[in-house]
Amino acid sequence: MGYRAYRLKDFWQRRRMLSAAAIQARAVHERELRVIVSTTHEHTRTETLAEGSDQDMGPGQLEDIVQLIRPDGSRAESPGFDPWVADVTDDQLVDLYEDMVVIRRIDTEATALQRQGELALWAPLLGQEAAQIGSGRALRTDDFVFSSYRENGVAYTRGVDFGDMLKVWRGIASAGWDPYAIGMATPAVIIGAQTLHATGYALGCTYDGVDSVAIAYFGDGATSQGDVNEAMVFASSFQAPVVFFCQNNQWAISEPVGLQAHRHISDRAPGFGIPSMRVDGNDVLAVMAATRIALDRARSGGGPTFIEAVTYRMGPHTTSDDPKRYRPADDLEEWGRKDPISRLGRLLESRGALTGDVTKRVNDKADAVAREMRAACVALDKELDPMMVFDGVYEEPHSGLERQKSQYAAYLASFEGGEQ
Amino acid sequence: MGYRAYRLKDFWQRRRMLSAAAIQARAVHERELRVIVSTTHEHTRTETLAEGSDQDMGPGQLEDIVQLIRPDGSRAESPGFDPWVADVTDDQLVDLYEDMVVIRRIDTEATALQRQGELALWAPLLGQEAAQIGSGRALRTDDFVFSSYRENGVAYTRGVDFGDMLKVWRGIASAGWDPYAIGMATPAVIIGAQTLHATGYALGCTYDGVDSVAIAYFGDGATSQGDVNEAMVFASSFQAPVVFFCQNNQWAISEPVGLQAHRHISDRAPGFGIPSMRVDGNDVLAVMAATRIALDRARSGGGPTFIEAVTYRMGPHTTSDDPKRYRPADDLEEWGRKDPISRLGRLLESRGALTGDVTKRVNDKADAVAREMRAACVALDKELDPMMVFDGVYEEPHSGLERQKSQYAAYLASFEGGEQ
Amino acid sequence: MTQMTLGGAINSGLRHALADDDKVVLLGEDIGKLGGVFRVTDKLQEEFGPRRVMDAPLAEAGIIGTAVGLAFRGYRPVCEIQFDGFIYPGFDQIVAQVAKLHYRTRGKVKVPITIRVPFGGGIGAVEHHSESPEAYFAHTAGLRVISCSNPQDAHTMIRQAIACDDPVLFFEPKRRYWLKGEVSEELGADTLPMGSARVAREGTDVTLAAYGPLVPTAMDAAAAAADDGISIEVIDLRSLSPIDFSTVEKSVRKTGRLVVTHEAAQSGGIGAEVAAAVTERCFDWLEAAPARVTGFDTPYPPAALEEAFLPDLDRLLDAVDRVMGRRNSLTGWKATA
Amino acid sequence: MTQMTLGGAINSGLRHALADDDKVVLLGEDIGKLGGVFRVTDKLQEEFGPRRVMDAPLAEAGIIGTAVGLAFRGYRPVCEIQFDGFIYPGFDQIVAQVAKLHYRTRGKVKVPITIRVPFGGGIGAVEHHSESPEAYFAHTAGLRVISCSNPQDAHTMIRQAIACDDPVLFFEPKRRYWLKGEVSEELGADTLPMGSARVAREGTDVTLAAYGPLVPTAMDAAAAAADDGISIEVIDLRSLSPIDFSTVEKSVRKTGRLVVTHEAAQSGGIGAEVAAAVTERCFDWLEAAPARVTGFDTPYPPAALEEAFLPDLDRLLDAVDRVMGRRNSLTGWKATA
Ligand SMILES: Cc1ncc(C[n+]2csc(CCOP(=O)(O)OP(=O)(O)O)c2C)c(N)n1
Ligand SMILES: Cc1ncc(C[n+]2csc(CCOP(=O)(O)OP(=O)(O)O)c2C)c(N)n1
Ligand SMILES: [Mg+2]
Ligand SMILES: [Mg+2]
Repeated sequence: MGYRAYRLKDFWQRRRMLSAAAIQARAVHERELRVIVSTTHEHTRTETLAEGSDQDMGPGQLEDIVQLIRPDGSRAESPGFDPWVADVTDDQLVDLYEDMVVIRRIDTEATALQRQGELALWAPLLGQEAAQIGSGRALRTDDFVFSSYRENGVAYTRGVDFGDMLKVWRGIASAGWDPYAIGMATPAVIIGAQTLHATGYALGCTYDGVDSVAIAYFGDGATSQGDVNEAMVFASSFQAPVVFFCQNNQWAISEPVGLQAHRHISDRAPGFGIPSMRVDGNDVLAVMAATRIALDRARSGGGPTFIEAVTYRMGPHTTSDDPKRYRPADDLEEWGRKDPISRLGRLLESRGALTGDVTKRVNDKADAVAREMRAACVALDKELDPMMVFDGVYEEPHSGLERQKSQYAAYLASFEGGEQ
Repeated sequence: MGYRAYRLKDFWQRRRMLSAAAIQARAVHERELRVIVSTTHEHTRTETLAEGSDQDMGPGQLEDIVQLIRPDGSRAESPGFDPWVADVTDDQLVDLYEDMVVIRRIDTEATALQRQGELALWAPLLGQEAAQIGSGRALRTDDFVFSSYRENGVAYTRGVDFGDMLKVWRGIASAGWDPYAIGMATPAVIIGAQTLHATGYALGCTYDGVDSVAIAYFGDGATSQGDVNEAMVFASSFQAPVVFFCQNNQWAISEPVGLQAHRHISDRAPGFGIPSMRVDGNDVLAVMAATRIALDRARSGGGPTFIEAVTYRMGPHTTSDDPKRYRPADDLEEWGRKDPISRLGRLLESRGALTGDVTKRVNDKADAVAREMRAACVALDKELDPMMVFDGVYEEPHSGLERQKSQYAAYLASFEGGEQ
Repeated sequence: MTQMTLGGAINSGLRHALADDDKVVLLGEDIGKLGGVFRVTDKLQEEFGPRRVMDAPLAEAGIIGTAVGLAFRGYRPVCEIQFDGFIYPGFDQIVAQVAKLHYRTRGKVKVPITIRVPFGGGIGAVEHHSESPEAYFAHTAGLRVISCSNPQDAHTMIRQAIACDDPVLFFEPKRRYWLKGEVSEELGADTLPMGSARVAREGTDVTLAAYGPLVPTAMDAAAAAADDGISIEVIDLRSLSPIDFSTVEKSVRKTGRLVVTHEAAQSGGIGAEVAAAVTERCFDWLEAAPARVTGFDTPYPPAALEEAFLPDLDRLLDAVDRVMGRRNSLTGWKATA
Repeated sequence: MTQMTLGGAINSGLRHALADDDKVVLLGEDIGKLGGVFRVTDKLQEEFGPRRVMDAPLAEAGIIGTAVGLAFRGYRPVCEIQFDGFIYPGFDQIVAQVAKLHYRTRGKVKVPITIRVPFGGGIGAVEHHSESPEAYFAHTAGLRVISCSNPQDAHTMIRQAIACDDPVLFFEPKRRYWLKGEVSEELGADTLPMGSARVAREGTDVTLAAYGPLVPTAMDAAAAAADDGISIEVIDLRSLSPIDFSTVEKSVRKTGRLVVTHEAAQSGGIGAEVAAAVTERCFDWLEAAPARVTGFDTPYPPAALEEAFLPDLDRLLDAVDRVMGRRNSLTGWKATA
């Protein structure tokens, strides 16, 4: 017996006692994974790039990708992935469609609020709706999300309150929501840091004997950070039930993904002992299937999985950014044709599921959400009590800070009562 | 044209102007690399490990490895690697043998010096002689080494002065030698940090238009550090002429390599766009061939290469360590049979190249080196002038430090002249 | 003399440095086509090409560590850290390598690396975009730490930093990037050295020491105090390692009173060092304990609270009143801890 | 009461913590079978199993970041950093996450993480194995920073740190690991709180504030000074964030003189904060400027020079002479800068 097995001995013993049902399920997903793994093998053949070729094959390209809905709305078959979304009814597809329309509206509305001075900043997710909805909707409420700042679509699937969603962007909080209320940590601004948190949380789930899973969202740029790589090392070493979900939206602010990677981003994880999948991130069904596969592996003791969802950031990095300085004009056109919402719309249309009624219902919902969000936004205080600056630094009293607080209170009080 | 190609345009243009000879050489090594890359592909099939099997297949195992000299001293054939050492004569093999015998003696002598209180500490390289000599002897003097603390064998190949080699271990310097004198940076104690330095240095070589190469030595444990992964990202992104040379000696102090990795360590680099090789680190010829391949790729504009030399740390982590607390007893026996020196000895014997004369010459040389080293060691001051504590912090004067220095000089002076 | 913004003056300083020495290379996130998120490197890649002005992968340790390797090879890298709060992933490379390599090798290896850090608050940003980490670096032997407060210094000091054979952390007061002023691009023998403080305004009653973004605030305070009959001498420290204590000492021996201010948290901030060192040097001249006006010992708060956090005119004048022994907010205040 | 070494007392404190609360988990390099390079976790993995006492891959950011995730899930991780100089790769996770998560979420997420750091010099080690990085963390709001100087405190304080709902950096004076003393394993209502300083020896002439490895040195100095007729009050600060200034203040109001000592570099060290804050609080009581006896503003030197670098009995007594106005090494010394 190797030392690894020795070290994790009771860990495995517990695993072996998994119910027969789980083992059954596992057998299924292992078959699936073979499909995936061999896809991964194909990618390792693009070795030529590292050889210094200037062929136009890079981490942003779409070859060898898992796709269930083509840009034209037709359904592509994938024996490895189809079974994982076989249960998705047309009604459920409509729900996904609605989700995507709604978060696109959220995005538009928030951008408008920013332009109108109600928000200080916004990081649009335009173009990434399928990646966020397809994965977010695959989660259970007891799963836990660790995200970056752009995952407002995921937050929506977790049921976040709109006011809470906007607090950070309005500048009145460093984090808007209670992580435990919605099963989603407050977004990490430090690129990549959250991937380690997800790994630790996942390890805690194993220790607790529950089959909840942690999922870490991060960008293509983040994959260059040491933290993300260390997270893969730790997740693999501890076989933590974590899903690494990389939205490769092709840009890290102004830097194209080709600066971060010369190979598909999904090619990295297997070297860490983590199976990976590369899916069309603008295909909500493919994303959902991949996420379900990964979640199932994690729940049944299979350890971490890496998903690269290839998509495109159609907007600016944030409302402060000016992509005209760096983004080739025809990119938008090209990726506009791959739009996640219209392709699902076309599929639904072809199935007769997108009736006028449905369209109206969806649009009404989006309008309602936008109204609700705007109302929630302007209802949020813009000015806070200055003494709040001291709130929540520590859980237990800290004499140094107490003193500063007391002095500052005296300072504020000295303004009262006019000239002294 | 992709953005990457755009960004690096003049870089590639320069590359294309490489001499016909270099192109020729490159064609050769690309053929070699195909061999290697497909070896790597084989490894990706050990996916099962990440699935939670407790099979004894881990990053310390020797399957699928490049080997030119078998443990019994017989010569194994490898169409991919043989041409790279075809020029190595028996005399040169004897030189490599001598090198290994000498550095083993250095190791023994230094350990003895430590036991006798002449050195504070020593990090033995016992068992890793082939990995260090085979790679070190493949380098040109204008190449540059960035190493960790255990690479005394590599330092020997760079011609380091014995006194300089021992200064750190005697506690009289933070670094013993002048990096520019021997083309080797002073060892990094912070695990992994030097891999980034090698990457930056290599980039500088490219900028300078020279074909010198930087080589980074690090351990299996180091591969878990963010820095090492970021070095691969940067090296790949900038196509820096750097060789990543990992001595997988199976241990990071008390932690077995299986804790750091569930897959072969060499499997990681390809995901970063860096071709990798996995060689028997106890086989001096295989190590030399692999290093030459990597150096040649780097020199001719092929970018970074990763080498995993699988070996075993036969001694303690350092003279302060007690491996009995963690190392399985039979490991030493097993790896003793794979000893790098005796296997080369057997090969030489089988060719009649290890005559009594030669053996005597080699042993005499080792004795002489040991004597020289001991003499150099005890000749080094053990006590230094206290004022030296201030030397070399800055290149230009720093008023704050000058003041402390002046005050400390006054303090020291206050002891002179007896009672005040 | 040309009218420039503070950010523009750094841009022009970088351009000079790139033109003067082809060993100077710039490395950072988004510094190429985008010209940096604050446009401080605007057009430099276009002018000097992608080798001299390199967009780096998104990893700060990678940026600093690569710069160390370039320095080994004789280059003079200038790294941009996009925002103060993103310097920490590179902290190990800065503290363990950049700061120590010269000492480690007894000067055999020179480390002429400049690390540019837009720092400080007041721009209404989200978390990690408004921090003041300078004290960490000033406490780290082997580094030099400087900060500019006006376009002329910004221009001069970035060029001095790059020309310096030691590693320099260059803290740029981001909320003053748009501050305008006349800039001379001639550096001469009479140019103030990088390590020197500057008396920004002479005065006789109180010495007010500031650096970076708070120098303009300190100048405002001095103007306001003058109306009140109090004469403040404002010192722009400029260098935080070393600190030019002879200039501060001279001032305090004249005024007998010191107020020091910064945005960073109070405990263990630069103000502690200034207060301690000035007390050591000027104990017999001091009329009152040196006072510190700083950010609180809290993380940087959300934007809506930053006004409370940041030292401002009123808080400075309150401290001036304190050291003058005039009625102030702590008059009658009772310590609880 | 049992006789224990300081290291053994931490080991026993960890054992109590593991036994008392199954949410406590240990995470670090070589802490399992090896029991840590200083054997502080000796036998704990054997007793509590490899899930409670986890050998981690070799990556400090990974260790701290994983601990943050475990804390999110309700665990109380205790991380070991093998040596002081290896904490920097984890600096970002400590400063940007561990320190700020509670504030960021206004207390929704608790971060009861303890980070154990063997620190300081005097053991003849190679580079990066003798550093004193505590000031970086004391300057970081959101963290608590403590250090022990004797077996009883070592035992008590590690348990208090783990029980504390805030993140705690626990600095262990590695050269005192073998110091022996009586240890009671009963923690009661009268146990000194974690944040309190302790008067280690009473005195009337000079207050000498120290922490961690230099407390025994300070005690020696007090004994030697007593022979000379000088009465030193030694304060073991124990906590560096917060610093228990009311205890220090009380002492200085009595003695009128302060010497503060640490191994870390002087500029921006804990001593600067202590000197500045004590001056603020006790200006009218001070007979002399507070004096600092510290490591120099250099990287930690090679072992053969560490005696010069480290504060010792003579340097402490020299500073005592200085604050007492007696002849000392700086009598007649002329500043050049
Ligand atoms: C450690 C760190 N460095 C730099 C930044 C500045 N920054 C914010 S977003 C960003 C780009 C991130 O790109 P990516 O990971 O692809 O995510 P995306 O924005 O595309 O969603 C950068 C560099 C940061 N937030 N954290
Ligand atoms: C950043 C950092 N963390 C921890 C250490 C302590 N340490 C020194 S050597 C070592 C193990 C290194 O293992 P490996 O990389 O395999 O190299 P080897 O010792 O086997 O040559 C550790 C943990 C260190 N030097 N630097
Ligand atoms: Mg992106
Ligand atoms: Mg090793």
